[in-house]
Amino acid sequence: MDQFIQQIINGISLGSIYALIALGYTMVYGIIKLINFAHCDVYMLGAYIGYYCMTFLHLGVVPSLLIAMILCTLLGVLIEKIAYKPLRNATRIAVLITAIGVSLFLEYGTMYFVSPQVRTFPPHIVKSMSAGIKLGNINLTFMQLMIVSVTVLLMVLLQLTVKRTRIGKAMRAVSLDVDAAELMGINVDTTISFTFALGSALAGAAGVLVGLYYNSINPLMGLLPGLKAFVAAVFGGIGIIPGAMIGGYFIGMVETFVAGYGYSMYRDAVVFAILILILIVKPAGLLGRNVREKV
Amino acid sequence: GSGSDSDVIKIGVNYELSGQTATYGQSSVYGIELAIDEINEAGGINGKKIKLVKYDNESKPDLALSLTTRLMTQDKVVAVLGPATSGAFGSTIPLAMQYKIPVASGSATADGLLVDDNGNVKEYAFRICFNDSYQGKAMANFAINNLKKTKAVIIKDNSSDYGKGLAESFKQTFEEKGGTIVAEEAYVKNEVDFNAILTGIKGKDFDVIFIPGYYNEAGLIIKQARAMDIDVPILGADGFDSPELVNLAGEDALNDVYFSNHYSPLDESSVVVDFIESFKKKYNKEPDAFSALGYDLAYFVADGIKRAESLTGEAVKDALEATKDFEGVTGSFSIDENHDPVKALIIIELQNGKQVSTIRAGN
Amino acid sequence: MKLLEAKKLTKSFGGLMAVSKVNMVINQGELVGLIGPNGAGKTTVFNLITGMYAPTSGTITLFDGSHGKTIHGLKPHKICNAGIARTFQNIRLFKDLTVLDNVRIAMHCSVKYGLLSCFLHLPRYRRDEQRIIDESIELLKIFNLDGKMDELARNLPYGEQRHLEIARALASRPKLLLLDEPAAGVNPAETAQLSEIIRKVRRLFNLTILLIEHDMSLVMKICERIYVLDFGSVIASGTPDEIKSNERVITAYLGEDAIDA
Amino acid sequence: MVKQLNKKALIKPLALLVTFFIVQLLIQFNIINYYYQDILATICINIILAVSLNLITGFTGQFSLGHAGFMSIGAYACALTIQRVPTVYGFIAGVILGAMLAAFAGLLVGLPTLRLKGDYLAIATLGLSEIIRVMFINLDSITNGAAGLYLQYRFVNWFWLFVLTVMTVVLISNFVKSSHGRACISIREDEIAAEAVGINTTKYKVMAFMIGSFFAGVAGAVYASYFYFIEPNLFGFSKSIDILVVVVLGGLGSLSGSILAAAVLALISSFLQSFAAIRMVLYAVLLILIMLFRPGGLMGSRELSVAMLVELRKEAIAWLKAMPAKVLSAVRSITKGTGKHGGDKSASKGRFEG
Amino acid sequence: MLEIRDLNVYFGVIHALKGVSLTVNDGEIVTLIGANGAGKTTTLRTISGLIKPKSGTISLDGADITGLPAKERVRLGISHVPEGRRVFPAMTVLENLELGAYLRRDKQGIAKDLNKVYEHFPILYDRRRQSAGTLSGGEQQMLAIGRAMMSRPRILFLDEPSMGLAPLLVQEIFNIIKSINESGTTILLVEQNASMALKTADRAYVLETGSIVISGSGEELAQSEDIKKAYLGG
Ligand SMILES: Nc1ncnc2c1ncn2[C@@H]1O[C@H](COP(=O)(O)OP(=O)(O)OP(=O)(O)O)[C@@H](O)[C@H]1O
Ligand SMILES: Nc1ncnc2c1ncn2[C@@H]1O[C@H](COP(=O)(O)OP(=O)(O)OP(=O)(O)O)[C@@H](O)[C@H]1O
Ligand SMILES: [Mg+2]
Ligand SMILES: [Mg+2]
Repeated sequence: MDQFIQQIINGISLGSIYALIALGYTMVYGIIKLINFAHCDVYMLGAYIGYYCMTFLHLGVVPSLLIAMILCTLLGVLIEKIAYKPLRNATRIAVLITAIGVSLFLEYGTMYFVSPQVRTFPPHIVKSMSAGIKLGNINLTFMQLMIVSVTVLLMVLLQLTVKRTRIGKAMRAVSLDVDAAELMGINVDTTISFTFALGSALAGAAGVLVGLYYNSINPLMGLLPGLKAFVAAVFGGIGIIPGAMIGGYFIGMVETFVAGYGYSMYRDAVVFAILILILIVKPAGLLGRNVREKV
Repeated sequence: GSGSDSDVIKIGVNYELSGQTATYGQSSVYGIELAIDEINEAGGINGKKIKLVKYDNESKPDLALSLTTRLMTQDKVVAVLGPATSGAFGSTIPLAMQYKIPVASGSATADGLLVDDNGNVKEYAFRICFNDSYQGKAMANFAINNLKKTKAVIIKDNSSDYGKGLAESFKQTFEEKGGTIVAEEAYVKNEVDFNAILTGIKGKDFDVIFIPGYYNEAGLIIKQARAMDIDVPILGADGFDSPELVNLAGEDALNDVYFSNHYSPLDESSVVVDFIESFKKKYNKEPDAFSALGYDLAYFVADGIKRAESLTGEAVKDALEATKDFEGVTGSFSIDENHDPVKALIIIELQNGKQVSTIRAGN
Repeated sequence: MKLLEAKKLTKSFGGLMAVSKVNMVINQGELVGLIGPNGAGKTTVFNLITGMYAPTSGTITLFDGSHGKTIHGLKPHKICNAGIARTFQNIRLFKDLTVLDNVRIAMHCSVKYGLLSCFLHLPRYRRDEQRIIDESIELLKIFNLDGKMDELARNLPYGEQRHLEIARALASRPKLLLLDEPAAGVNPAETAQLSEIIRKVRRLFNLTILLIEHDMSLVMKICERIYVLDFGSVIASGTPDEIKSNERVITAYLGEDAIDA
Repeated sequence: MVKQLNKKALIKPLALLVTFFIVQLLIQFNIINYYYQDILATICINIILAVSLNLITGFTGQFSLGHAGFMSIGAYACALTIQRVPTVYGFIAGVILGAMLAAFAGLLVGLPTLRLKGDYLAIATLGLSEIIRVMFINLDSITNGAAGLYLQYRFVNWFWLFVLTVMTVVLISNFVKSSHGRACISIREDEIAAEAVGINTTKYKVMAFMIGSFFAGVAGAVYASYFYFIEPNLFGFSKSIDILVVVVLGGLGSLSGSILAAAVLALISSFLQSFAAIRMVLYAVLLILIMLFRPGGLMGSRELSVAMLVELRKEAIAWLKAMPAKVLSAVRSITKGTGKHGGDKSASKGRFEG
Repeated sequence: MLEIRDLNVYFGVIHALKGVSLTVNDGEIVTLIGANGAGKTTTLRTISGLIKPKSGTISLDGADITGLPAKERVRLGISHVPEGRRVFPAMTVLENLELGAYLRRDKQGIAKDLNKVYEHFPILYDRRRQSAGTLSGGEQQMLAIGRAMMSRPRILFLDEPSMGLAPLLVQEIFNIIKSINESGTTILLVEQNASMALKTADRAYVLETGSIVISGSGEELAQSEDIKKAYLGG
């Protein structure tokens, strides 16, 4: 029983990480239908920014987190302006390839400057963050609690932003029809930039948190969770904010239970197999509605 | 081909500078470049400077192969160093045989890499690292004989041949000697969360963990295991050798950790001390096993070239084959008939993140 | 002779009854109109007949001589191959393909060569392809589109796009053609031209036609019989003259002064 | 008339034959040296991969992120066959077996997943190729797991590269020019309309997947035999992405585009080797620039033809003339942030979309 | 109020508008008729800023707005019911209407206008929670007009508002157009249904392959034999 509860805790904290990244994917996808491959690299850069703040500027966790979020926001907007905006009228797949280009650029640009070696955070910070509670055999760290609560909080905030606020309404309008949105007086460019800013800020925060949690960052650290998070976003119904979260938790849970009960070698295969089975039943993801276009 | 006309000697460097295994490639190249600088500063080989021709194979074996062709046929190098991983290195060996130019790796550990299906040695391929079964066997023996442990859990790097090879030989020896493998778990490179696996094995009855893999992940596994109060001894191989291990795992977690290695920084021999010092000076950080092996690899090949009768691939091969008692950072070794190094293996014990003792081990 | 019969055809979306218990018969060779207010369920009837939706209940039968085959719930391509083709209320051409390709694609079901001929371009392939091109051009000639064979469909003026869509529908050699508002967005002069074309293809291909249209000048002129839908149900059917004077139709749909057209 | 036709029909085979012998000669005289031969092999394999993926993604419009998975089936089947029968016949049998198995996998994948659309399909294909990869890692006794398989002999030479590449291109090009190919294209253009004009969209999607996978299997087989070594991790997500990049860069729906892009990318990659440290950064920048300036890919959806070359020349001259202004306006649009590039923004939108 | 001078628009090599000039005075209903492909839609899209003209000027109340982006023109009181309706398909009817009032902040005024829209088109009230994409063609047309009304425009562009509407509603639509106009909104109307359009409009322009060929009062043109032949179907 203890073991079971512990695995649930493991699954939730792993799932939160996927969810946190998936939220950013889903936001950007929601508005311009782009799988923003560079998202997971913004996440990686967030982690590095946090690392440098703590290691060389000797800043605390919170200021580092804020700085990382701000810089990532700028970076996200910059990426959108330089690489995606000129392609507003191009096919989706063309933008996708550009996104892959941006992703490679960030990965290898970073690798050039900081080398591919892993980095670790200053020990005193890591130590202070890894304190936790022990209930018999069950471990729960503050970091885990923090990541879960940050994820849920951000999900709720984002959902409220999109559903309730003016800018959220504008985001949805832009995602459906750019021209018509403009005719409503919506500033399309600002709206898209805002979405990127939001998504990138999330990625930045996730980078620092996850980097600290595991205490290991490297220039390719975004690849694996990025892929999983992307899968999570699609699984939940891409473009749907609660979907990203549910998808993230789902994948985290499945991975944890498959690995925890002796099938770690088949973990990814099982995750994908379940995913495909579910997609066959629900072709637009868990929360997506499969509306057949009206003709 | 040869580069004997000019006053430089060209050596090819074909490493993973980008892609999944870029860490290994870059670390190796640090060591290589340090060694070559030293050699050139000391006047080169027989008055000729060494020039490295360096390419990035992106961690792709097919690219490694075509770059080897390029190095051998276009750049006319006398020998090629690398790649770091067995797969990529193995794919370049047929070319070495074809063009009669030696290839050498410091870290391609897969068993049987240097012999063909009929058991004949592939003449133009060399390595200066242990093969997997050597280390796997040593650690299994160590667990049973020295630590007196009989129930092991293996957590292996399932994305590398290194992890697979070590796990296999460890398992075989361990079981032969009467131990049992309680569970065999797997992870892939760059993974960071091992809580699920560890929680899963926690309920089992075992008294030692073997982690065939590299420090990137091993460090985190150790950290997460200790945080979960799994305090059985943890064993590993030379993949653990990096100053990063202690940073990743944290000092508190690194207790009862043992891993096989080529050398120990505790070693007071001047080769080791000088190497660490000049490495730190040049790169401002501590070397890891790949760097040390890269450093030795460059010296090993340079030494062969120096002794070779001419600057042809064939002569260099002959000279390398004849290497005896080469004094390197990673120990002194001779090349055996299978082109593997014959060198001693030591087992390093970590307590509180420090290396406290080294144990010489043979098989 | 019956060609198509719908019995108690019903389709609901959630709580909304878009089509409810519609009975409808279309005879061989007829030109039947389907009219009704916006949202009455006309397009939905088309979607049910062509397999875009499966009916909630009710049946649709397609007759071949005296032999009837139920077709509701079949996939659209099966229904098309059974002899029913349609156009769409919102034009759905293959916009980035040429005019000729649009028609050639629809000739697909008459292709006789197999995969081997297609991979190796055997003589049989060549013969059949030539036939397809010839027939397509013939068809385009009827619509005066043969001169624009190599234009991309998206570059055609709107009226011609409507024409091309009809041509494409005809390419699958249907027995029954369903036209969904072919005159929408077309000016009166061109509408007149359109009614000529509809008559002509009907004669040439021995077609039966079911037509949705809000332009009464077209409907009343060319339809032989008309069904009127309102809120998903048939509220009237009969000849144009009967419909024109039907009180219920006038209040629900036509309005007092629209009949002079 | 008949004679003329025959003449025209003869030009292509003749050109191919001449190409073959010229390259053969160049190889014989070592003008195309060993290194260039390796690049040639890479190009040929990439052409087969790109052309076959183009059929699925470019022509049929099905977004697949799992092409490497099908490739790996071909590679393993061929490698295992060659290990048992190390002769050229073994190789031929391996290619055929690999291709068939890959096509069969394509069928298995296709049937259940093709009702998925767009990115959902992409994820499903990605997942399947990952499942295949994990299987290869864990089927240790057959595949030797993560350590991979080594081959001692290479049976692929210029002859085989040429034959298999040309075969792939010709067969797929013939396919897309047939009624079946047009059916696939119509699915890409408008699935609903395609159904409505009588096309069994499911059947053609599965067919495209099977044919595409078949040739991916061929590519895998050639790969295994040329490069001596295969391991499961070669055929991961990033390989699928690499193939997709070739296809999009060449132009979705343009076979000659795929061929061109495969060659261009290989040459760029080999050229960039001189900048080992920053080559990937440069590569990324180039990729972005190409997409920014030619969002439709090098060829758009057109095919290379003589007429086009003439046009291209004109276009190139005009383009070069317009270049300074274009760069300027691009820079300006980035810095100033006006989203418009003249003309109608919704050019690609339908007239009545409501 | 609105003055267009010598507008030229190109799509690649196609010269779609060849020096179009027209004026709309305050409070007028002006209609623009012409054959398919004449350039009517292009004219409207250019004025509302969705297309950039190659040359020519557009001025509103004497101020040049040629270079202004579309969203700014909305601020100045231009509202456009585009061809093809362009409702936001995945949003509900109500959300679509609310978006029409995106730039407004007066909650009460918005609520009042919403009621007005529902009065004009009761069916929209019934469907207010349905997603706009599943509305019938005619319902979408009503929604598009309603949405434009929600911005309380000073000048409203309507691109073929009667298209796809039932005859009863066609009459109704023109009545609604009149009543919108009477409540103070200037209207520029593009129509295929020339007879109704000319009946409703104060003034009319006829566009032929990108150029204005005739202009005059609505009645005048409705009487003209040429117009009858070409656009009124007989
Ligand atoms: N897929 C769907 N989901 C929900 N409601 C739908 C769907 N399709 C149609 N409806 C509703 O069904 C009713 C009938 O729609 P339909 O398109 O058949 O009308 P119509 O008679 O063709 O009208 P119009 O003349 O305006 O085109 C409408 O109220 C519409 O909102
Ligand atoms: N995005 C575009 N790209 C290329 N050509 C276009 C584009 N939009 C319109 N055209 C062309 O410009 C001309 C004018 O088109 P426009 O849509 O303005 O005509 P219209 O008068 O509104 O016709 P309709 O009555 O069919 O709506 C047509 O020849 C059309 O083909
Ligand atoms: Mg309808
Ligand atoms: Mg128009």
